[in-house]
Amino acid sequence: MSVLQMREALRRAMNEEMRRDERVFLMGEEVAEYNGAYKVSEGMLKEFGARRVIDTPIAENGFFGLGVGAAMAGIRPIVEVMTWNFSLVAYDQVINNAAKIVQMTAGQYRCPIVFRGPTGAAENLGSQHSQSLESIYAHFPGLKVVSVSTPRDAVGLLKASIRDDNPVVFMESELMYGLKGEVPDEEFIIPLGVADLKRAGDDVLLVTWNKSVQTCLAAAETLAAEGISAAVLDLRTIRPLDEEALYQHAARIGRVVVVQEGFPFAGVGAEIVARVQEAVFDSLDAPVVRVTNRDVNQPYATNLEKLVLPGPDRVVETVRNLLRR
Amino acid sequence: MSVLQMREALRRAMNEEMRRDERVFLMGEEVAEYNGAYKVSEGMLKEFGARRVIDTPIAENGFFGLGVGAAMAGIRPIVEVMTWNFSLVAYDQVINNAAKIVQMTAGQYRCPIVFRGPTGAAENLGSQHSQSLESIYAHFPGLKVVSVSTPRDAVGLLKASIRDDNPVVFMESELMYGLKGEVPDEEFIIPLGVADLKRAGDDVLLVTWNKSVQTCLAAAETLAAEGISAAVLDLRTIRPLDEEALYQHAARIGRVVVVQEGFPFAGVGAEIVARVQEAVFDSLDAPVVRVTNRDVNQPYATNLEKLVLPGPDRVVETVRNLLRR
Amino acid sequence: MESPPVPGPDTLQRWLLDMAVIRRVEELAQGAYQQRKIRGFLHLYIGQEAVAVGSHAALRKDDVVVTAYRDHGIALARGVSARAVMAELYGRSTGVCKGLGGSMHMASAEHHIYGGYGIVGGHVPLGAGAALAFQYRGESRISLTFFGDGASNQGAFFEALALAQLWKLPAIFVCENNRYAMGTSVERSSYLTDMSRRGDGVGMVRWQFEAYDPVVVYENIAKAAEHARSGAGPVILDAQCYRYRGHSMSDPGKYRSAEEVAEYRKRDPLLLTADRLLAAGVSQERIDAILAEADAIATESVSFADASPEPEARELYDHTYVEGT
Amino acid sequence: MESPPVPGPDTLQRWLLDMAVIRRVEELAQGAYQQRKIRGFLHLYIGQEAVAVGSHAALRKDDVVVTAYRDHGIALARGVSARAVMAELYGRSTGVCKGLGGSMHMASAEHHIYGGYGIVGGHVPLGAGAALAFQYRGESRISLTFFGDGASNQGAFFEALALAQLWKLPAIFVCENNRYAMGTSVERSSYLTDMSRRGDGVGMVRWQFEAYDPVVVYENIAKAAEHARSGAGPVILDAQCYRYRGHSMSDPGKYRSAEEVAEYRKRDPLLLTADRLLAAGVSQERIDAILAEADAIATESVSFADASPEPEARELYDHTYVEGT
Ligand SMILES: Cc1ncc(C[n+]2csc(CCOP(=O)(O)OP(=O)(O)O)c2C)c(N)n1
Ligand SMILES: Cc1ncc(C[n+]2csc(CCOP(=O)(O)OP(=O)(O)O)c2C)c(N)n1
Ligand SMILES: [Mg+2]
Ligand SMILES: [Mg+2]
Repeated sequence: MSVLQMREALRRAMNEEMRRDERVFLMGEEVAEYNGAYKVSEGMLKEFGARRVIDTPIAENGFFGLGVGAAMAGIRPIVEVMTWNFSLVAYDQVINNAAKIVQMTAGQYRCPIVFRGPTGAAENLGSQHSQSLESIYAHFPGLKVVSVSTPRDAVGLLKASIRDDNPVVFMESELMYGLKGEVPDEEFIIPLGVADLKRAGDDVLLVTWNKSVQTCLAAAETLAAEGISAAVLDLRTIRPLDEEALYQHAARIGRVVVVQEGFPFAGVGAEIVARVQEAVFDSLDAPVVRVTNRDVNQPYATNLEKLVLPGPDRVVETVRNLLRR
Repeated sequence: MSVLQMREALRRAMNEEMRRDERVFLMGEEVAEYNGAYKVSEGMLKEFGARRVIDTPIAENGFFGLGVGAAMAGIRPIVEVMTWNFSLVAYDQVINNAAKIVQMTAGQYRCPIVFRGPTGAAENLGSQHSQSLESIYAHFPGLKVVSVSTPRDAVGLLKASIRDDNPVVFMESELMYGLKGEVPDEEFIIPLGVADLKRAGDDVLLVTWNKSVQTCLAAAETLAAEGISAAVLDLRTIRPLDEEALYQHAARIGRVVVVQEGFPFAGVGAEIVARVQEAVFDSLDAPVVRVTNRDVNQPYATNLEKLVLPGPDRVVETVRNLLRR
Repeated sequence: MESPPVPGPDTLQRWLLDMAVIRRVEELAQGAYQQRKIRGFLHLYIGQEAVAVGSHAALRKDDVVVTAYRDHGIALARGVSARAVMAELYGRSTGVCKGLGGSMHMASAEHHIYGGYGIVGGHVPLGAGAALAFQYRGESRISLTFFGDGASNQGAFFEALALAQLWKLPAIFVCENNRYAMGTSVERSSYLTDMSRRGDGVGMVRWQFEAYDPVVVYENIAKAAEHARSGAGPVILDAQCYRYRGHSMSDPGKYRSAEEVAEYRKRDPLLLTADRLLAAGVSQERIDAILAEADAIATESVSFADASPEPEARELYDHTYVEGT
Repeated sequence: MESPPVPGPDTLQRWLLDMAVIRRVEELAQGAYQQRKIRGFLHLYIGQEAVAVGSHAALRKDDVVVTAYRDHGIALARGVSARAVMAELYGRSTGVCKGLGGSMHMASAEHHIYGGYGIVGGHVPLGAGAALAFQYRGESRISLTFFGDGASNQGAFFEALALAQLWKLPAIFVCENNRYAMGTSVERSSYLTDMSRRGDGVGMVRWQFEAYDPVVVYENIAKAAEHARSGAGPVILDAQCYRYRGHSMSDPGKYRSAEEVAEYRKRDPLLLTADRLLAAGVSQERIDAILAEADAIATESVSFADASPEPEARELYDHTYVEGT
């Protein structure tokens, strides 16, 4: 075991895969000479050289698309997007090309590419820079969507994503790059599509992913002090979804809260609610509820920003209300 | 009353608003000299001239953005997108600019613009041309999202959208442009945010919008023959949502099916399910279920395409199963 | 650079056959469309055959070709059988993409054709991406990306040019400038009408040429290919051509005069090639025999398609994701 | 076109004051950032002041200006008070956008500033859109859009150029070419480093100039403005400038040498202007007094911001949608 920061964990995954497979390479803005806007790729230029660690101009639609074409030609790009907010200019390439290559060509071509970068609000970055965007990617068949919460998961899931022959949208968090956690020293892979119970519990199931795992763990602590036992299920992979784990815990516990940083309307949270209530309706003691961002654009001012995001307090409050039903 | 085709209804709304308000104009690909790819804007160039009916090059990101800038400067663009599939290249302009202008400027600027065009599968157009995309727009606060199902609604809702000071995403359907329906001759507006009960019923509530309203009405006929009384609620406006109507009918009837053409995962349908089960949990006799596209990219071949889309048969089948619970 | 060798009569006869097959296949496809045996959009290439055939002759077998939805001619020229093209148009399991792609998405891994894309301009980065892969692996392959005059206004196209030039990718970009984007003439969609001049904005080698005669096309593409293959960087060309049919089957073509079409028909690629053959002493009988052979191939492709089975339902689910890594 | 009149000593003194206010406000903002009173991203304009002030002098009051996130200088030059800028940076209700926008989104309707945008290149179409509105209404106003060397690779930028040129919009596009996009030098992000040459790809009038001296900036922008205002079409300029500070507060600036920065400091806009004043017989005392006045204004803005209240919670919900039509 070693203790790694999240950024080190992500880097380790990329380094291991690039050492292992000559076809894997990294491209994105500032990934090479600058060592990464958030220092995820620190040292990689030095090890792998400019051929395999490529600085791009600010042309996401272009280099996302080049990545798709390169993947079709048999090399395996990891495309770093500085934050997912900037991916909206390249959305067409992900949705209309990457996600559909296999289907349109009836499997003649495949598109093994990982698009990775941070999602969600950092702090005081305003409305254009603070969005959680997994929902608008997970909507589309043909993509896999991964969202990580710990350094260990980051290593195992990023390695699995790089080895996957499908396009993978991989979501990190600016605020978690410095998060430390234990990571096994030996090589390991965490398969996509397997959720992880980050905390066991019996009274309420908190379903979440990415940064909100921390939020839920904090809320669970508070609730524990009040005698409420909350389980925290980290989905880890949003598409494909680990339905088995989800329904099993939901059915056993009977009360479910989905905690999602991001806009509520037609979000991943809504999908979880819809599926859980359908799958385990008769086991539910209460409706499945969500804690999400307020349905507004993110303001800059600190006091307002805090009101928008789904923090531990709102989770605790929601659980209390749910148990009072 | 006159009987109008959907395309005529949309045209009437634009004509009336352009006659009434000199600031309103239309731009898009082939809207002027070609009279519209689907002939929605037929004759408008003739009446209003090239200054107010503007053919654009194939540069959606550019002209969507020009529309936003023009709206900020006080004119009121109607931007036709040939189909919503093509809007993904312009997604950033809608999400990061149009939806956020009011908030970022604290109300100093507004963005009165309508983006309109057809959504959903037509026939045999394959995966890049057959997507229903309301879910990835409705996700974002700052936008209003309208989706029409009849010529009458098209007139009233498009006029309301053009008069609205917020950016409106307005969704039509290639397969409905020839659909005929009665429209009052006198001028009228249908306010955004008001759902419409297209058919009354007591045993099951079908919640839907756009082309699937026809699907549900057909399914309701079949069900009626079996003695099952299905209500059909046409949301008409997806954002803002008419929660009052939705919950009232859902609570009264107790069994709800959401019918959505489009991908299921984190779709508008999931949002409806999530809200309904939360709002009227104790009145539900069964889980709220969805009938949507199969979770795959749209194939070209006719036999496969039919398997993907949510037709009346699948709605009928779903209702039967639900009532059997 | 030296001029490539002028093709002899044998080669020219093969080219005539190839062009005639394209034309006959499309003429028969048009008939099948009118019988509703082919559905969806059908964009005919008739008139532009010299571009496909002349370009193919200038490429190596393993060079990659990417194009938009007007792709039948490119697929046939590159070696996809008339059967596989026609069956794809019919939506049959024997089609080049098993009936999943249809008219707009003719990909063939065997022939290094990436497709067949429906989002205007969205495929241009893919061509550059293939070139990136060739450069990465140190191969001497190049990519050739076709696009339209209309596509020359799309951001994806511009970004791909900028990246290709910056990285000196072995790519050629060929604008099939057929003077119209649907109903919009190139003069109405762009201030500059020689689309190779887009290259001036990024410093790319560029030129324009008349692309009615396959020999001229061959010479120009060969020069560009040699430049790109040598490592000197990409080239952008404007190939002046003309489509005789409407944009798609639903286009009445009111935006241009019968005289204009007739004028261009004087430069018909088949005619010009037949003239060359006659001048080289090949008999009219031989030419007629070639045309008859083309007709036989095309006619047989229709019977083949007609007799082919529809794709099986499992093809629906088999191509959303690929298995394995 | 004739050259605009050379500004006299009074004008130059005002410009020096304006530039000095920009610099002092930003220096103090930097201090406040280090104290964590200002949060989020802070992109300083220091070194580029001549561009903002010289441009402003060449514009009319009601011309529209749009820029990216490096916007404090533009806002101040255009007449937004130091108080309103500083308070915005502090996230206070007295800020120019009530604390909702922050550093990156300084819009002021009163001063015809559209903002302040955070998606690189995404604001360029907005500037062209304002020009479209002016043309639509037959006004003699123009728009000026600033963008960076890095932004010159974005599709939105290219598309806006193509549309502006096609429609001969009264718009000028000014690349503030400060030689870096974050850590990437312009040589590493683009084959052409004179970004006005992007105009060659669409046939736009263009030139490059050194933008260290506000008088030179004024002359060049005035010429371009006259051209655009006359109806002759848009202009694209490359304004060569330099930023002394890092990209944002978190940038250590390792990608360039101290010598390079020192070299550019010899062409400091404030220095060059002071030299001009001395040459025109204005005393050093007078110059010092101007700098002291700037310091007083900036210092007072900090007290003002510090004493200002945070925005109220209702501002969160008040600006998602505007009321009325
Ligand atoms: C992004 C996008 N916008 C609009 C369309 C609709 N559309 C399909 S083809 C076409 C015209 C394209 O013209 P051009 O690039 O010249 O190619 P050509 O049809 O002449 O081969 C348009 C507008 C589309 N498919 N994609
Ligand atoms: C579409 C997009 N991609 C990436 C970023 C991250 N980013 C912010 S500023 C910047 C550099 C921009 O450089 P330039 O355009 O030269 O402007 P400057 O910072 O020099 O003023 C980058 C890459 C972004 N904000 N938007
Ligand atoms: Mg064309
Ligand atoms: Mg710069």
